[in-house]
Amino acid sequence: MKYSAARILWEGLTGHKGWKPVWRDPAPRPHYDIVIIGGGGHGLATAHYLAKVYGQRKIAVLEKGWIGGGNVGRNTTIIRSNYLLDGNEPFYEFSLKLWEGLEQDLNYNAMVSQRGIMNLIHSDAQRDAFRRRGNAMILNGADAELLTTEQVRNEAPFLNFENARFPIKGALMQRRGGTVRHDAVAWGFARSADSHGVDIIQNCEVTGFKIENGRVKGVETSRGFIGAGKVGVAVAGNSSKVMAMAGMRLPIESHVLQAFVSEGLKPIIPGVITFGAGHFYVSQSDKGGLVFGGDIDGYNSYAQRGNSPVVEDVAEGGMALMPIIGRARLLRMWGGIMDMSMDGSPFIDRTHIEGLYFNGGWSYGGFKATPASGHAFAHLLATDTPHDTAKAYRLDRFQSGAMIDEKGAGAQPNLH
Amino acid sequence: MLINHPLLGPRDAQEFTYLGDASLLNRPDGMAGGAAQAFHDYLYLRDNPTGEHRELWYHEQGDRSWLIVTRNVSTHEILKVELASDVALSQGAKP
Amino acid sequence: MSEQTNRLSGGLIDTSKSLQFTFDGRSFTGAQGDTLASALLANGIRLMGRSFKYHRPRGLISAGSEEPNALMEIGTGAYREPNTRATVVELFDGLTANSQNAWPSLKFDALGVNDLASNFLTAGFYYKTFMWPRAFWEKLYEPVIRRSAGLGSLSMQADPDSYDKGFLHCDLLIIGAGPAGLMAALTAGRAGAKVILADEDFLFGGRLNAEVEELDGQSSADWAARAVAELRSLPNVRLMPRSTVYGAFDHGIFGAVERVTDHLPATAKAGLPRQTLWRITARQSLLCAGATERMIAFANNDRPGVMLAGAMRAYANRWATTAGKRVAVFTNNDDGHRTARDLVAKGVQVVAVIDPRENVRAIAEYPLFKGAQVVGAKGRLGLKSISTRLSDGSLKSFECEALGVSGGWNPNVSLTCHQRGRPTWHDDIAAFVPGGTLPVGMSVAGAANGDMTTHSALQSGAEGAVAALLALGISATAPELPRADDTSINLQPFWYVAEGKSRKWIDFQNDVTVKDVKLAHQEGFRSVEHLKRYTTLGMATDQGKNSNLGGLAVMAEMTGQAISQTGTTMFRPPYTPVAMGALAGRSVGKEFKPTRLTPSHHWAERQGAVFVEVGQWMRAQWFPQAGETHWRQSVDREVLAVRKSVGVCDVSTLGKVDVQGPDAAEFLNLIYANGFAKLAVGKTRYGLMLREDGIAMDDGTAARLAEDHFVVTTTTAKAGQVYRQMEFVRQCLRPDLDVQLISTTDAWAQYAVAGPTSRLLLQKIVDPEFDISNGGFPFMSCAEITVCGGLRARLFRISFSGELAYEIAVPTRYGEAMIEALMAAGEEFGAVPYGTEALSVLRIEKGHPAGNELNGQTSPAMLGMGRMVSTKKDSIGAVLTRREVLSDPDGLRLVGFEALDAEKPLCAGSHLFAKDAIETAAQDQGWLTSAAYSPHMGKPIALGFLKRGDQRLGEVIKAANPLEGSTVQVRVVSPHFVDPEGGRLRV
Amino acid sequence: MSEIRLTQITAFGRVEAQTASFGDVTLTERPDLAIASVAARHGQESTVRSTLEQMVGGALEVSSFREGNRFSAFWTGPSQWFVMADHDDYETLAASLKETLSRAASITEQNDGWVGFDMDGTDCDAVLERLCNIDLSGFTSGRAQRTVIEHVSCFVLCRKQGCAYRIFCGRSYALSLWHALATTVASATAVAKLATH
Repeated sequence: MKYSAARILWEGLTGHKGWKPVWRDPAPRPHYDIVIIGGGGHGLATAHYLAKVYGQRKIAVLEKGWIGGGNVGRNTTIIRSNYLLDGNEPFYEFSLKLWEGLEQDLNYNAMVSQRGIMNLIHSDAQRDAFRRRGNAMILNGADAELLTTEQVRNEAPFLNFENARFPIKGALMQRRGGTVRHDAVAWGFARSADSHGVDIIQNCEVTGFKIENGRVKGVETSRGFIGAGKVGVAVAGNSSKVMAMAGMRLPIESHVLQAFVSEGLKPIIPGVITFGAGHFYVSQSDKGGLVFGGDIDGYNSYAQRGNSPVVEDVAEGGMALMPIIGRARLLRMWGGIMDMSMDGSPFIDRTHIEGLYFNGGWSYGGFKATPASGHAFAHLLATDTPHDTAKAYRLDRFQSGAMIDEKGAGAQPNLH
Repeated sequence: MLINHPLLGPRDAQEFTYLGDASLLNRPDGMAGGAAQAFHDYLYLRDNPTGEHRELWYHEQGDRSWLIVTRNVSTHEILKVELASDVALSQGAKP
Repeated sequence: MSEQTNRLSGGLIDTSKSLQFTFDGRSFTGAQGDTLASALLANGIRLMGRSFKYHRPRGLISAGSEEPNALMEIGTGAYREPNTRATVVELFDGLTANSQNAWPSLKFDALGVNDLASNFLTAGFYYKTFMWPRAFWEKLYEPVIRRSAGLGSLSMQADPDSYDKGFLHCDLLIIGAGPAGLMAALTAGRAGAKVILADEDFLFGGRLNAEVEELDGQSSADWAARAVAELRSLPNVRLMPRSTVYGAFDHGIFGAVERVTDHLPATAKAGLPRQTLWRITARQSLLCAGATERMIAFANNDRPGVMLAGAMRAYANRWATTAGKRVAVFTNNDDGHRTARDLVAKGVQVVAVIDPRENVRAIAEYPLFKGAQVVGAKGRLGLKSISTRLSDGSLKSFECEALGVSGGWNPNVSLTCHQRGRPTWHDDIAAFVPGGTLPVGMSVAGAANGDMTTHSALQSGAEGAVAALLALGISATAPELPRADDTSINLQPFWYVAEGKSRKWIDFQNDVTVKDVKLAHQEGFRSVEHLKRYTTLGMATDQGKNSNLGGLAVMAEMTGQAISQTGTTMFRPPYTPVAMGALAGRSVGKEFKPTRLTPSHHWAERQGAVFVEVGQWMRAQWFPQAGETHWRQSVDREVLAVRKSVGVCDVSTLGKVDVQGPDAAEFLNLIYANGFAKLAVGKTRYGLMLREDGIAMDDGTAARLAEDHFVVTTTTAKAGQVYRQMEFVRQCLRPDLDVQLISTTDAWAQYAVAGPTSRLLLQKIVDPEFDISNGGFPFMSCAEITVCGGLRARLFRISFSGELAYEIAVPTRYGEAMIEALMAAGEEFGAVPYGTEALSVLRIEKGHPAGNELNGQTSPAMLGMGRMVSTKKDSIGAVLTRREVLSDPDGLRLVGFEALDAEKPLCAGSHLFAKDAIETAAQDQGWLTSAAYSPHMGKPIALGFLKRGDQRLGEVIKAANPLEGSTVQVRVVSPHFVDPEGGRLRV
Repeated sequence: MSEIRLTQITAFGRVEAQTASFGDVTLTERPDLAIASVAARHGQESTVRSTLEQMVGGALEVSSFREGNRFSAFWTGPSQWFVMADHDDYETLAASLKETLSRAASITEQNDGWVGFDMDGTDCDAVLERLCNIDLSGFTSGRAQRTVIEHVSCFVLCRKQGCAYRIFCGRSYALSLWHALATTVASATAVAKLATH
């Protein structure tokens, strides 16, 4: 079924009787060519690109709960490609380009909204670092602008320019950055994958791998054994647990990242603003809620909830940056589990087990990566070679010292 | 969270700084053969379990003790708190 | 001014204290004890807001914090507070309220046209359209959508109020001061336990204040007041009215916000915080949060005047007001009948009680219609009539201004869900009760636990307190319970009325209807989370307190499953929304983070220094002198003075760690990459510290003052991280080493005295018995000395600038006097104070790495210090720094760059390319880390990392800065622009 | 000792101590304290502790604070204490401790590393509970606790439960901590007054 304004008009006039389920609810088949574990954004995107771009058939996505219930459904919806390092920037720029054509590709409006992202500058050293980054972005074909204080004031006059502990000295702006309606990403990819014949199987938890002679043969699940030619794992928040079933230890720790939304307010914030000096970033949704967050709580956790100190820390950052929000109220806080890698950058790689592929370690950067991650993982699964933009995301990079450490924080996941 | 400091009793976790898996206590010998692989595994690979986790916390805004906290990372329940130096000594830190 | 036409007699208000307020510019009066909502009702106002999506006219439905409709902007100017529930605003004299999300007025809202198109704007319609043409989303569709987004609006001015923050500890935290909470507090308070009793209301008592009931023969409100009086007399009980416990966090920690002065007129608030955020650490907690009544969905059940029956009763009993002279009740349980009874007793005309149950009796004089349902409501801006399908199938219309609806009561389980609790279904009350694993130490009593009668609430409160204290080893006995009502409400589940074509509202604020839930089901959004996310059910400011169960019930019907199989209703913090200002507390504006001042700060201020923040420190950046109009003039002058004569710079901000003990040298040997074991007493050595991953972490010096005593310095920014790592090594890796650490950063005022005449200057300061000649005190010496007539000081002969230089440290209280003494002594040499900018230029000229080079991504090899990493010993980071990428001989190297064109500045952050390369990522060969104009060289210079840089000295390449549209040619040179042989610092 | 020709100033750049009063609570800077840190070397914990206990005339176990006639001391960490004396001992405290404890301990002069503030008055607890996360009911006279106040690391000493405390912070933080203390005292005493009305 094609979605369009005309269709809405027709259904509106005929009692909305024609709308069909957005994806089917099939029973698992005994064998698939490719099984994707994880019905989140990345898994669903992988299935979509496998089917649509790489012409693969007989694909299943196995989801232990309901699709889109992981981090794609609990993030702060930001997309951007303002990365510094060679290993990252081409990949995230590829992702941003995919976002830009996503809705037409999927025939689903995920409300990709490029209202810009502004990283504020508070010191000369920070400007130097952002200049290096902005140049890296441009050299990789992305857009970047270095704004003066006055230009920042024009974009966001309500920021604290007068009485700030960290005066605003400019910003690195990426106008193509923005936000996306996060749940719709999962639904849109699911709808498209489904329409290309992918079986999306919910309430199907993988409980083990069948590995023979170093080759994966399929997966044990709560709904029985499912044979597979290849298995791709894309289970953010559960990577270590799932890969442990294949006997692997990963350079990953799982941490909780909290996010927050305020009550609905008349729009004030044009795009995304990040306040690195104060551990705070904010945007405003199309419903009017201020969506904001800060640092991860900082300790290993698989509980999708955080604690009060970070809530207060984020609020302090928010008030320091935008004292106009003192009387706005925080409506809801939630937590997502981040698979924080040892350098803060992800993995899209084969494993030492033939036919088993891993996609994970997205740290807190997974949402914006969704289309490129799906595309690159599909490429790897279909061709057994890494996608051009994802070559650096190797599992063995710490052996050689080829870390992709944007923050320079070292092998301590909670600092990335 | 509250961490029941073995000397000070329950203290708010906000006073502490987190490092990570307590296996970081078991630093390999840098002069031994195979040190490169041993250090790679020591520094980068993690069990990252979903249940009990022994981990290092530093009482930065307190008595400056490093602690080993045994905590269930799915429920956040804390099962045991020890002084890291006690554990390190009992494991036979280098003479 | 309007009359209070709907004011009844009695209530817990003081009508002798008349309070004036305005709503949408109209003036009204209310009474002490009113809420804004009750006062508006008393004045005959029913239309109080507009819904989010369709801008439907709405009135209040509740008398509590769960109110989804009556959201208003309170206050004016910078004090304006949007989205405030009129139902919880305590009326005060001079209160100003305005409606929101309506234009041009609440009565005639232009965006009400959305309602006309509602047939096309169903749940999730926006996912299916607005996709063509692609660019139109940002340009057209979204701006239109955003124009109608949101509810209230911020003032766009900085919040003028202050907020406090604090920490409380108790044995037992009791959340909610209704019958269960009061009884629990009496029980625990009398037992001597440390009790905190918190309630969001300004009046303790909960439903006891809203009912006409007797406890031991007293009115329930009187009983509550007496209980409160007793509790107030107990020193171990802390009463916290106007305090919402909003979150249950790990290990018995709760967040609470106390509204300290929101209820006071502006004149009474001076010097007081608006709200206080409390973090409460409770050994046990008892949740007595009561229950929330639920609506029954029927056609047009959102008309202003349709409200919850319990709220209608509360308004009559507690606030002596009614929404209309003629009211009706629609209920599926006996509780609704109490509303009819109480309103009749107050003289309000109850035109009908409509009850779908057959087996039911009236409990007062009112017309009862059994087996009947309300199938419609008329009156767009205020209810005029309801139509009712009677048990005989006939349709009957009742004229009324208000309708009380009761679909039963949902226990307020919110806080039980904040961690791992998962509510479970309870058939008796057709509602979810607390289930799963509750927050540590929490138990639940009263209606929150499904104990729905007053008697059972009192009993479970007392028993809950006894049990909670028992867990702490405190013995308590439950007091004798007052006699109280214990009758069941005989609920018959009834979720929505099937009849009627008009929309039946479930989530009032977000405009989610029964039909929307059915559409979600049709399109496959059947799990609770999908339902919520697709329709926005439960995502309004009440977070589904009023709507979740109704939506779930419809979904259960569609899937043919029981509600318990369909899912559960989960809540996340906060219980009710919390002001950002309160969460931030005092850490706002300039106080966002602490500021550290150097020992010479006040002196530097007097010199007119320009300051810059460096890792919380305020450091002098430069010292402008008369006639200097550009910072470069000041900095160049300071740099040249150091190179030619002498300058003084406050370097106290460097971290200083005292390392003592017999094994101190062995300890340093482990934490530094280079060797320290053999450093002689009286000597200082430059040290490079690595992280275990082999990346450079910090550099500094260590001075050996005695065999068992070193003073380690760190960079300003890394002082905390280095100290933490040192303690980690000491306690976790080598507890066998006998070494003691303590920071002394703040104890010493330390000044760099740099320049060719620095020794001459210092010889005037250092007491004569100390020989600081080149022979007596050569380069890299250190000593404990006295200055200025016996003041203990430390002297280090180290140099960051490449010139003959010293650092001298004195106790901080003498820091200001010391710099004055240094400047006075240096006057004859033309000594200048210099700031961080000159410091930076000097170190770039000398090729010393600093923060931009030690950025956590660079290895010793990249920094040109690969050989410093000793292979003869084990040290932190030594093994992993030998990895191929980090030690690649053809990798990035720190080198110097000088501009070919002296007029074109170099910019740190420029990327490096071969002279003729195209500027793309593939050709990228490095970047400039630090750049400055070098007055010494007379041109712009820079440091940077360049591929094989050390092998390319002399090559001309380009530094590209496409971000700012500039590309300049530079020559690759040694990073040591000044005195590469190091002769000057040894003279 | 010869005459030092330099003038000493407080952390606020003044000669006299900073004070302030709001309602019932008084804040007083204490620049008149000499301070040294003492850390026992391996195997010397009990020797060092008993020596210090004799100096202050009371036990110095974990979290203790003892005031003696000439010296006072408090526990700062495992096998570590801060010793305080009158300002007259400012120049000599560390040296004399070194003499007394010889090689049993590592001694470090801390005179100017920290700045102390005394807080006195009946509403002190209302102030302290707004500043730091200490369970005040168990924070009895003679207890010491390191904690954080408005992002600043502090030692809090209880001189008399409910009405007399001393707070130390790193000297460079003095102005920020003072601001936090003063605004909180003002606010807490105003709230206390509101409650009694």
